[in-house]
Order: sequence, then C-alpha cells, then structure tokens
Amino acid sequence: MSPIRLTRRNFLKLGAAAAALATGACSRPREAIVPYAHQPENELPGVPRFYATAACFVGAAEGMLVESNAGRPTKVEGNPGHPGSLGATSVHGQASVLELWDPERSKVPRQRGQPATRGALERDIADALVRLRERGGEGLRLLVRDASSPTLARQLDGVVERFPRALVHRWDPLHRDRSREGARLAFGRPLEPLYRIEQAGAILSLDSRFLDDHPYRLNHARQFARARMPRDGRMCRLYALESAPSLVGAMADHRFAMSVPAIEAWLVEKNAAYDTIFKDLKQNRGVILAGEALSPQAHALAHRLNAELGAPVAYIEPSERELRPLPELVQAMRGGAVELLVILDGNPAYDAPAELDFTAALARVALSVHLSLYDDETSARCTWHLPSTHFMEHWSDARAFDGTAAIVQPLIAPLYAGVSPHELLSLLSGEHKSAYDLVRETWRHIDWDAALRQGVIRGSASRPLQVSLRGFSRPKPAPEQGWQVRFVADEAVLDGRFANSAWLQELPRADSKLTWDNAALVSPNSAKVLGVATGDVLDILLGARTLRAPAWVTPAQADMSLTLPLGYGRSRAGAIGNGVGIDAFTLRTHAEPWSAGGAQVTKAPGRHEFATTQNHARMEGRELARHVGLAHIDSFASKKPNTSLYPGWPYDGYRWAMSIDLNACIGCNACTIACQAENNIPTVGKEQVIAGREMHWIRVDRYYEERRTLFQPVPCMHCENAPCEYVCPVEASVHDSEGLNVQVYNRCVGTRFCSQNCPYKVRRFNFLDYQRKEEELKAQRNPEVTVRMRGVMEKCTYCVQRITRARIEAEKQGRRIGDGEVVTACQAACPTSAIVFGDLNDKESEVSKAKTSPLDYDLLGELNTRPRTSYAARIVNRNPELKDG
Amino acid sequence: MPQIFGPPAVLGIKLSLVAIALTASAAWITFYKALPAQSGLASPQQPIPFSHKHHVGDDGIDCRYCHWSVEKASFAGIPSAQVCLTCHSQLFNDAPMLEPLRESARTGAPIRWVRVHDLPDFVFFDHSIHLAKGVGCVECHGRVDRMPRIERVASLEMQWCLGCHRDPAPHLRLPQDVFDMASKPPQDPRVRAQLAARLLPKQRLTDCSTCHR
Amino acid sequence: MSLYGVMAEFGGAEALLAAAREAHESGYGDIEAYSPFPIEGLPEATGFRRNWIPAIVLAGGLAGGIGGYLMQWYSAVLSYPINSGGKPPHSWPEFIPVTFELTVLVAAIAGVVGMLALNGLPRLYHPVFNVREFDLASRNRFFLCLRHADAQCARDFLRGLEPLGIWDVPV
Amino acid sequence: MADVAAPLRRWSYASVSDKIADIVLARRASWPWVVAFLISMIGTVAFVGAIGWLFLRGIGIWGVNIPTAWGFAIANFVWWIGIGHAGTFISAILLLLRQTWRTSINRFAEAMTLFAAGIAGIFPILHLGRPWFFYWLVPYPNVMELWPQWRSALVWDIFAISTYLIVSLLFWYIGLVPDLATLRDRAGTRARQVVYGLLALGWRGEARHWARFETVYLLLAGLATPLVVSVHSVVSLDFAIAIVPGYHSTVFPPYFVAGALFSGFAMVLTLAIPLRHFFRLHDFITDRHLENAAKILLACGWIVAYGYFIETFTAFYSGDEFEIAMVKDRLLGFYGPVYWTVLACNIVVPQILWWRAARRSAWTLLAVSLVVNLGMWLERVMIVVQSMHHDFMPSAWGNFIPTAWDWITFFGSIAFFAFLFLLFVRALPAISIFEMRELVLEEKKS
Repeated sequence: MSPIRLTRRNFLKLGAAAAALATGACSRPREAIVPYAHQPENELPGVPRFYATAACFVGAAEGMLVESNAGRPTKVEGNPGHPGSLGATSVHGQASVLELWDPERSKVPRQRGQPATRGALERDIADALVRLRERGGEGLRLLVRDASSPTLARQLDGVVERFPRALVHRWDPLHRDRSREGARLAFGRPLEPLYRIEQAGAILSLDSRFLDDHPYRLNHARQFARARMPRDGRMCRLYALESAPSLVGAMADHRFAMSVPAIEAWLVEKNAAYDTIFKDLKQNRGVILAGEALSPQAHALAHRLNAELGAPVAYIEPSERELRPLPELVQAMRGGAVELLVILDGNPAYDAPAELDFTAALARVALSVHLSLYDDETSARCTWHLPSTHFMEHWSDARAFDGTAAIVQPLIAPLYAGVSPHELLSLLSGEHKSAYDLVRETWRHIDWDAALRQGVIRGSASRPLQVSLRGFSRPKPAPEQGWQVRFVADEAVLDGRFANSAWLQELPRADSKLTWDNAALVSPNSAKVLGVATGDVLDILLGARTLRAPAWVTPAQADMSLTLPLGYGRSRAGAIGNGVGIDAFTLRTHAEPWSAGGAQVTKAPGRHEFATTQNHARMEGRELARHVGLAHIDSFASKKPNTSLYPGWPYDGYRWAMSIDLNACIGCNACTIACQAENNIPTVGKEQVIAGREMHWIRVDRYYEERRTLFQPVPCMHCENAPCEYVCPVEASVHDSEGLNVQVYNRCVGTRFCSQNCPYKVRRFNFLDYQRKEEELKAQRNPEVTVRMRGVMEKCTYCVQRITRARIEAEKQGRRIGDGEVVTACQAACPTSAIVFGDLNDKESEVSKAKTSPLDYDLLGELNTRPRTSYAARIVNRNPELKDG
Repeated sequence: MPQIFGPPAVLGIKLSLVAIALTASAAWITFYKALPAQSGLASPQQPIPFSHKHHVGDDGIDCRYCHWSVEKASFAGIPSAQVCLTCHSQLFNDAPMLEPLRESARTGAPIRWVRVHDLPDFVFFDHSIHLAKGVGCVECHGRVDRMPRIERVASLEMQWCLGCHRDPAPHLRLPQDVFDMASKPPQDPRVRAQLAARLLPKQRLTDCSTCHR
Repeated sequence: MSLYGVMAEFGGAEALLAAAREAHESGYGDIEAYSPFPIEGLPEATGFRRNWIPAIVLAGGLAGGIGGYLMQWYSAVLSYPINSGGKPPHSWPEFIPVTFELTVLVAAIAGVVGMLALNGLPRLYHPVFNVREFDLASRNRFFLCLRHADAQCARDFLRGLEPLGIWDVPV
Repeated sequence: MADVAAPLRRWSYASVSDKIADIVLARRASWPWVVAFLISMIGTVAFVGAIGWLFLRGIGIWGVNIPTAWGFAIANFVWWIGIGHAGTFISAILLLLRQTWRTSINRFAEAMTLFAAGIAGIFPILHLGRPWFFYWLVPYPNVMELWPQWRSALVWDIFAISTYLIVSLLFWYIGLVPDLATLRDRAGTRARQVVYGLLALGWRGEARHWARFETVYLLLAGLATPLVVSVHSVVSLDFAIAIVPGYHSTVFPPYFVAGALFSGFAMVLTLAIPLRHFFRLHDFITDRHLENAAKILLACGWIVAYGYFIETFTAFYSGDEFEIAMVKDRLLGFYGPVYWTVLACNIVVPQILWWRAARRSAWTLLAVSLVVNLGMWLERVMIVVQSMHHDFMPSAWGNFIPTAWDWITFFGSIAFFAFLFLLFVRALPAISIFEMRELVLEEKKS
C-alpha cells in the first residue's frame, strides 16, 4: 500500500528537473490516487500516530515515541515517562529513523558474500548444532553487544541450558568495565552509581562526560539544568577536570584540561585547588563523578570521597548482567576451539582491541554467523551474514540505566529479509518462537497494553542498594612519559555504528564544529611544540602500532595529549561512511581502552582539508552569546531596542515567540538534528560544507572565551522588522498575521537578497539539488513539510506545520490554542528544556514568563530588528576562592 | 533612384505583419488552454466507471460513507475495496465492470484512480477545517450528485481559493447543510454574519502560511 | 500622366533655403524641401507652423508617472496588502523610484511614436523615390518639390532659381 | 570647440558620407577585424556554454555560499551597467551642453551603452536560483493575484534597467534613421537595399520631418539625462537599502554614478582608440577628442577617490563597531589585496593624465583605460563580496572563492560584448553621418 501523501509530497522534488526546463511545466503530470485495498483499523490518512518504543545507543535504553505517518516511521520524539528520555531525545535517537530507511541496509542473507537463502543458513546451523549437541555445546560461542534486554538474557540462559558447555561473551567497544571494576573494589560487587545531580550543590567531574556519552546522559542533562537554575542567589557549581573536550567541560565554572594520569595524580596529591574545591563540595552537598577513563582505583576513591561528602548518589545493579570478556573468546578462536560462533550485532572485526587481531582469529572458526543491520567489516569475514531487523521493525525489550524496563515494539513490518536477535537465538535454543511471544513470556505478569501505551513497565526500576565500603589501595598514577592518547566515543557516530548516517556525519561536533571527519585533537601549546596547525598531519606511534591523523587544535584539549574520536575510517559502512576520517581502533588495546601513555607524536608531510561549519571561534568583543556572574544578575543590561519611525503592526491573534536559555543549553545538537528530521532538511556532503552551504535551520554557535566555551543555538529570529522581507522582490519572504517570518518556497526565485540582508545569517539556500533521490529516504520525509527544490531559500519556520495542526484542531473545537499545545521540534528534543515556545499574547504562557527574566536579551537588538526569538544569558558561578580554571 | 519597394511589395509586408500577429495570438491561446486549470484533466477515464450520480443522486448515500475521514483529517479518504464490497458483494457482485474491485480485494493490490482534484504539492489543504467552518462539499466539488463521471468544476487556481478566503461569508452553509448537495447558503444577512463570525480574521485567511509551508 | 510634383536639385543648403523662401513668397502653397541634414529655418520656409512633439511627450510623462504610482498603490494597498518587514502597506517613499522610471519610459515612447506618426513614417513607397537622382538627397544634394501647382509654371519658376536640374515626379 | 572639427575642412558632404558609409558597405572585411571577430566568437560560445551548464546544475557551480550569497554575477552586473553609462552621457548630456565634439563619438558610444546594458541585464537573471521565474519581478495580472514587492530595490532595478535600455535604444535608433537612409541609397546589392530600406522606414529628409526629428531627439536627450543619473543610483540602492556594513551607505548613489562614468569613459577610450586606428578615422576622432575623454576620466577618478575616503572616514566617525570592523577587514583582511589593487588602478594610475603628453598619446590612454576597467571591476567585487564575508555574526563568517565557472562567465561576457560591437561596426555607421555633414557646413561657414 503506497500512502497517497507520500507520492504527492515528493512530486515537487521529482518534478523539479522537468519544471526547470519546461519553465513552470504547463500541464501537471497525471497523479494516481491510491486507496488502501484493506483499510487498517483506526488509521486516519494525513493524521500521524505515535507509538512508544525504546532503543540502546550508549549501553542503556532511551525511551521514545515514534511518529508514524500512514504506517511509515518518520520522526522520533522523546518519551516523557521514560527515565532515559524524560521527553528528550539524543542525536542518535533522532538519527535512528534515518537508519531504518537507510537504502544501504543489508537486505538479504549472505554466505561468504554471496546472496543466499535463510533456509540454507538454518540448515547449516542445524547441522552444526547436531554435532555440538554431542559435546554438550563445546565449541559453541555467542558474542553479544547490547545485553540490557531481559528477554535476550533469558534466551541466553536457554541456550546455555541446552548446551551447558557453550559460552556467552560480550564486547561493547563503549563498555563500562572501569566503573564496574571500581565499584567492585569499593563495595565488593559491580554496581552503577546513580547520581542525583539535581540535589547536588556542587559537582566535581573527573573526566566523567556525564552529559556526553553516559548511558543516563539525557536524564543527567535535565537534572543538571534544574540544578543550574539560581534559587535565592545560589546555584550548583561545576568543576570539571577533563582529558578531552566534553560538554561537561564546556558548561563548567572552573575547567581544567588535564591528561588522565594528571587527573589521578591531582586526586591523590591534593594541592591547594583540591582543598578549595573539596571544601566547597563539603559545604554544598557536592558530588564527585568519575569517568570511564579513570582507573578502577580512582573510581573506588571517588566512591569513598562521595561517602565522606554524603553526596547525593545511590548504587544500583547494572542494567545488564556480566558476561565473559572478548579476549577469552579470541584466544579460543585462535586455538581453533570454536566451531560455531554467533555474533549478535556489533562489529568486532572493526572495533575489537587491536592487539587481539580478531579478524585473523575469525578465520579459524568453522562456522561463524553475524547478525547485523549492515553488511559490514565483520559480516564480510564471517561464513554467514544475516540481516538484522531494525528496532523499529521487531519486538524486544530494553532497560534504562536505572533499570526501568520498556517494551520495544515495531512500527513497521521488516522492510527486508531480516530477523531479530531473539528469533536467531530461538533458533539456537531450539524453541522456534516469534520475538513477540518471547517478549510476552518475559513479561507475563504486567499490564501489557499499559506497558505499550506508556513505553515503560511500571515499577521495574532497580532498587537502590545498601552498600558498605571496603578497604582498597589508592590509585597509583602512571608517571607521565611521552604523549597521552585519549580515545573517546565520537559524539556523532559513536563507535562507528552510525557511520553511514548522513545526518550525523554532517552534524557539527559540539566543540570543533567539524563535520564528515574526525581528527587528533591537540592543545594550542602542544601544537606549538609539534609545530603544527589545524589541518597538518601527525604520525602517532603507540606501542608497536602507528596511525596517521590530521591535527585539530582546540583550547579545550589537555597539553601533551591527543584525543582520538572512535568510529571512523570504516571500510564497509556504506557509501556515506566509507573512508570518512581515521580509524582510532587500530591503536586501541584491551588493557588501555580509553587512555594510553608513552606515545610518540611527530609532524608528517601533507595537509588535510576539514569541513567545519564555523570558521571563526571568537566573538570579537561583540555581545552575542552573553553571560553574567551569578552575583551580577540584577545589573545585567538587556538593551532592548528603542523606537521606530513606522507604527508597529498589530498582532491581536497569536504572537508566536521563542526563548532560548543559554544557561541551560549544553550544546548537544539535539535541536539541530531534530529540526533536520522534522523539516526534511537535506544533507549536502563534505565538499558543500567546505563551500559553506550546510543547510541546518538551527545551528549551535560555539565561541571560546578565556577557558570558557559558550554555546548559542541560532534559529531564525522571526524579527518583527525583518530585514530579509523588504528586500525580497517577489513577496517570498513575508510576515504572517501571527508574526511568523514565513518563507514561501513556491514563490521564491532565489535572488538571495534576504540572506544577504539577514544579520543572523540563518537562511539556507539550495545552491544545488540537495535532496537525495532514493525511494527509501522519501518514505522518511515529513508529509506536512514541502520538500524544497534547488534554487530556493529556506529557513526555520517555527515549525509552522505544528502550529497549523494545533490551530486547525483548536478551530474545530472553537477555542484558542492552549499554552504548550505547540511544541517545536527543537524544543521537544532539547534534553535541558532550554527552548521555550509559545504565544506572547497569552501573558501566562511559559514564553511570556521566560521573557520577563532579567537575563532576557535580543541578539543584535541594537539593529532594531525586534526578534521574536530572544535569549536568556548564561550564568557563571565561579568560586571566589579559586582563581585558576 | 528606382523604387526599392513598389506598392505590391509594401502591401506584402503589411500582410505578413498581420499574419505574424495572428499566429502569435493563436499560439498563446493554445498554450493557455493547455494550462492545468483549463486542461482536459477535468474529467478523465477511471479504472472503474464509478458514477457519483448513481450513488449520491439516485441511492442517496452520504458522502461520509465512502469519504470517511473528511471531517477528521486533512484528506477526505478514498474508500478501500472492502468499503465498496460491503454493498457490491451482494449487488452486481458479478458485474464485469467491477472486476478490478474484486481483484483488488483478492490480491490486496490497490485500485489506481486518476486524481481529479489535484493541488500542487506545496499547497496544504485540509478538508476537516473547511467543513467545520461551513464550507460545503458542493462549494468546490460542484453537484457531484449529477455527475455520471466525476469532473472538476473549479480551476483550483490560487485566485479561485483567494476569492473565497477574502470574502467567505457568501460561501458558508449551516453546519447541517454542508453535505447536502442541494443546499444553498443562507440568504439572511444575520445568519451569514453569525457563520462568518466563526472564522479567523481575513488577514489570517489570506496569510501565505495558511496554505503554504 | 498625373504628377506628384515638380522637383529641382540644388548643390547647397543655402541655395535650397533661398529657393524655398522664394517659392513660398511667390505663393506656392505646398512646398517640400529635402536635405541630407537638418537646415535651420527651412521648415518655416516651407510653411511649417505647429510642432506638437513637446505636448505629446509631456502627456506621456504624466500618464506614465500617475499610472505607475497608482499601479503600486493598488497592488500593495488594495489588491493584496502584505506585511513586509513591518513596513506599512502604503510605503510611499519606496514607490518613488518605479514612478520616476515609468514617467521617463512612457514619455520617451510617446515622443518617438508621435514623431513617426506625424511624419507619416514608416512609408516605404513614396513618389519622390521615382526620381533617379533623389538618392543623393541622403548624401550631398538638396531638393525642392512644388506640389499641386500647374506643372509648366512650376518648371518655369524653378528654372529661374538656377538649379542643377529639374524633374517631374510621377505618382 | 571649433578646432575639434578643424580637420573637417578637408572634407565635403559627399566625401564624409562615402568615407563612413564605406566602412559598412565595403565588400571585404579587414584581417584585424576577422581575427578579433573569431576570437570573440569563441569566447561567446564559452559564455553560452557556461550559462547552459548553470541552468542545468544550478547556481552551486559558482563560488557563492552563505554568508556571501552574491558573487561575480552581481559584480559583473554592476560593472557592465556602469560601462553602459558613458554612451548616453555623451550623446545626451553633452548634446544638451552643446559639446559638438561629441558628434563623432556618440554613435558608437551609444552602441557600447546598449550592448553593455544588455549584457548587464542578463546577469541578474543568471544570478537567480530559479531563473525561469524571473518574470515574477514584473507586474502583470496572474492567477496567483500576486504583485512584485515594491519595497525591494531589485524591483526598482528591473524598471530602471529596462527603462534605460528602451530609452537608449530609441535614442540610438532615431539617430540612426537618416544614416540608414544614406546606406539604403548607396547600397550596392538588392539585399542590402531591402534591409537598410526597411530599417530606414522610408526616411526622405523632408524639412518638416527634420524639424520634428530634432525636437524629439532633443527631448529624448533631456529625458535620458536624469535617467543616466537614476539608473546607477538605483543600482547602488541594491546595496544601500541593506543593513549590512559595507552595503548600508548613504554615499553610494553619487559614488556609484561617478564610478559608472569612470568605467564608462574608460571603455569608450578602449574602443575608440583601436577603432580610429584600424579604420583610419583620425580626422573624425581627433586627439582632442581623446584628450577631453581623458579629462573626464581624471575628474571621475577623483570623485571615486572621494567615495573611498568618505566611506572609510564615516565608518570610524560613526563609531559603529560593525562598520569599523568591516573597514579594518577591507584594508587588512582576506580581501585586503583586492582593496589596494583597486586604489592603485582607480586612483594612482589615472594621475598620469595630469600630463598633456599622456593625454595626447593614444596608446598611453588605452593602457590607462584598461587599468581603470580592471580597477572598477575589482571595486564591484570588493563591495559585493568583501562586505558580506565578515558581517555581524563571527560564527557565520566565511570566504567566497570564485570557481572556474565564475571566471568563464565573466570573460565570456566580455567576449560577447566584443562580438556584438564588432558586428555593429560592420553593419551600421559607427559615426553619425548626417551630424558630420552639419559639422562640415559649420566649417564652411567659419
């Protein structure tokens, strides 16, 4: 069944070429109008429906409500009831819908690269199992990445039951072994600390990245934003020691760029700064967050210190059970002891520790089966590759970081001949059940419908445990010799699983604003030492392995240390991700997964061209992203504009407006990509980004000031005196009666005068025909938003399609639109609720209140453009007793 | 000097000028007739010769029976094969002209009707709100109850839309009349005023963003 | 055979001017003088009185200007008032440039069209072209043509002016 | 001015007519003309090719981006329009000022104006994202019931330029009619007789006709005079009504008009000198002509210099941080070299014209005029691009780097201009014949 709206919407784009030549095509092509043959239940054409589901991107589940248009998942929203989301979404959550429709997803099973039938695969497995049966499963190994699914865990038990000597291993390149190990040292068992950041009066982050790639990042962000709201002159103060640029460091009041050993040394040696900070923590119920890169001893120490501080932190069971480590498996493989290896998801051939040489070991396995979304590096080296269903295509379940379970329900029948991990496992356990039955069995005693409706299973969160500290040795910081190399999960492509996502590749990285690339991050001082500048190439020698990587100089990096984001240099990611960036996994060992010392770094010949969306990092003394000390809030000069010659236009209906709180914004980019998904914004590719033609409607500007990083999301300001409008010769850029600055694509002839005259440069132009043509991708597009052709200007519309929907519903009921009924895509996605949108004529609306804040100011207000979008300045809360950082 | 242009030559030149003018205007008229608003798309052949005249006019079936989502959604809804078969499994259940219908129900392959009322893709029209505000079906679709084969009676050009959006009052019906093909807008100015009062201000109705996004 | 007029050829501007004056004084009503470039006083000598061109140009200018402004006012205020950059629909200062341009445009077109019309141009066929020597009228010769007069008298009169030659101009 | 026409004493009505007409009517073309024509034709083909590719792929083949969404297309447009000013200035304003020396150069100067303005008119259309909808800028009743947005300087442009083109065309053609009659009467072949005959509209040179002709010619001159000033003022408003530093400047209208005449006269010299050399027109286009043009060049140069100065001055005087930043960037930023080249070409080099010897040496003048042409083009590029690449938001700053297509389109337009001009020289009298006859008469009198 092909939904009508889909074909209609995309005609504009398809017809573009024709129209281009036929100067406005004098007769429209005949369009078919295609009804359902069998009308599905309660499906209203043109009215989207939302289904609750969940997915794991960084080790724990993120709850989401997926918008479905005529049966096509088109957009991801957060699930307010899910602790891993709280209504917000991560950039990965937003991108997952593109992943679903990615035309390069694996479509058929392959045997040694050749298309084969699933039947043949099942026969192969059956044969192997018969042989394995006799030896009680000796030689049967399973390798999984995400083990947070209770059903999966149950099935693994089933397999082991059937094959007692079979072994289950786990490899997740973004594992959390260090913190588990730290907890084991401190408490005698692997636990996860559950921080109550909201209650913290001060935070000391030891390279913790709790806003970046922590499994609970969205929840942390929301709590952090609340903690940073000043209440009676006080607000949470953040100290950050970090070995790599992170959102945490960017938000910190005191920021210290230090290598991992330096941080541990600092923790042990207790200098003056340490004492000052510790005093502050003590007085204000502070909490210490330790990051994965730190040694288990350091984690244990942090736990002890938190205990001393009486810090707001609870301890819970990890959301997934412990399984056998990867090295064991590789050893067995190399020994030829593995007859059947089943790899559920993951891409070890690409991301396994370098010294293990997983690929070579894999060659010695008799029968290897790889279940994955893409036909990737590992698939190519396995006997069998089996396409996996996307999480929007299958039934499953997943646990959030706090243990809360959620049902993963499909929104669409599998697009290709894929199977879910559960179905593959049921093959091994010999029960041959559908994923649905398996999941139902796991959750026999719950209110199933409620669980589906709410997207969470009530009361499934793990209980905080009573813990008692044990004695353990203090960390012995490794003496710093040579260069430190720091590995981090890339904020966009993570461990490489999103390498083929054009949205994420083109998403400007928070600190560097770099797209379509990764780089060796270097501090300015180190760059001087090496005699390199951004774009020069470095040779990195670590242990016996070398890597050549382009350098990127950033002030947020620690001296004498490099940061290498993981997840690039893929060879079988797909047309989008192949050959993008450099592969840092080639340097990464199992023993030193996050930070390795003793590296040699030298300048190599050649230059590398980066594609960045922001070429200038300083504000040049202009008051753009403004900030103010906590003590001086009242003396903040808002500088609202003055009078005008012309009488103002009356807006007596609605007056839509937006307020963006720079004190809450952590620069995570969720708004940018959410907007991209909602508004059918194309990606343009590296060359076009270099040419300065990226299309994002809301960009997050990043400025450096002293040691501080300032973020400022910049959508269209919807000026009441819009400079873009009076210069447009054809009334394509005009104001509507509710104060929206609307861009009428079908009227635009592309003079680009509007962009020339826009002081905020938020307008985007289709210099070429940027829309991708693959049919699959058309299915993802939002039918409520026109797909723009080449040669027209576009920009933020305040999500006019959402306003219209709300207005029509309200008008049908003969009432006004209530506050909060219209939520823009960026606002919905924002983890910290930094963006507020609403009607200024409603004095009670959130946005009206936000604009009464003493910190509210207009960007470039002195130009008297009268923007409807205004900002609340960021509040800096420095410790008067602490000078440095 | 000998004359370069004798009287006949001059006459010839004049005639050819006239000829050029005529052909030009003729060309323009043909082009204009080819524009979507005027073009022959008005009443195309359909896979099944469905007669609104018969179903609506003679049988008196309500619009909403087939176009079920017209009051709830932007899209009026085109009946699925099942809906047709609720009757046609009994009536004319072996009529050859209904074969496509039965096949669709059998195979699940949808019937591909030819779109008659086709708006450009950058125009966002919502049936439900128009009905809710008293714009009757007949206002845009004409007397379908008299159409053996569905045809387009309105140009669907922007100026045609604006005509109503600028001055809606004369086009509004009482809520109970919107689906009534024979109904007329109330003549009583007070009633008209009441109906018009339920609308958004004219400025809003003629905003670009009302129809274009 | 019927005659368009009788034509005399002169070698210089002065000669033609003198001839034209004399013909005028001796009562020839319908005189046409042809020269390769404009000669001061010649039109008056041939009885040219009223020049309508300036009036036509003025009228054109007024029409263009007023029409232009009204067009802008109608479209921006009456037909489809649109909020553009918060400026009022009737932003008269911004209507000035177009108004000015249209004033000039229509005035110029009116002037040229008027000139051609009053001169009865284009006229590709004309009796005077029947005179073989007339092609010099666009080079270095000057012609005087007496019309609606008794041919014989005209010839005699012209001969008195000592022209380079005299011809009958057939219709 | 008598001595300007002094050499004409040697000439008679007949010889003047023959000399000029024969340039057109001559059977065979001279080899320099043929060579030049071939070269220009190749360039024209490249120009058309570049346009075709542009329409096929989109504006993205150029170097334009956000923030610098305007590039060469607009710079070329302004430059060509500027060149298109000298013609009408010479034929209209100098006519009103009774500068008889204009007579021998106005015809081809007007032709130059038409071609330049015409080519200028192409660029805004090429510049559009969807050029096939350019007619939406013109008011006409349509099914959308939409009109142009009268507050936009681009709409003013459409009217200014089309008006300028039409009026110049009329002015030029009316002046041509009597000469076309001459060509008609002297044409050797039947074909030419017919063509020129049709174009001449049956002109007979009747006294009353001459009277009306002269009035309308004078009035057109009167109308064209404010038009010349208005056109480039309006063009300058494309920038001046914007709020961006470097665009938003009240000095622009006079500064642009002066710049226009500057480049215009430079182009007149660039064309006149080879023209009189290859067709031996030294008696009509005398050294004195060149000298007068050179003086105007010098004068305009100084007005332009004032423009540069006052722009910088007001920026600092205003104390506006954005204006000051823009000027600093203009002098020392990425495009700094462009600025200094502009100063060198438009201010330093022309100073050589203070010397009589330089003014009277044709080849020096040619060199200077070429330098000025270059300088003025660079100035347009500087204004269009440099002002935008560093505006209000540092986060959005970026550079415009022209692509090969930018260059092909620019040089192609020059080739196309040459192509048209060469055709004109062979098809129509490059000097007004009947006005030369008038001069001959005056010489006889004196």
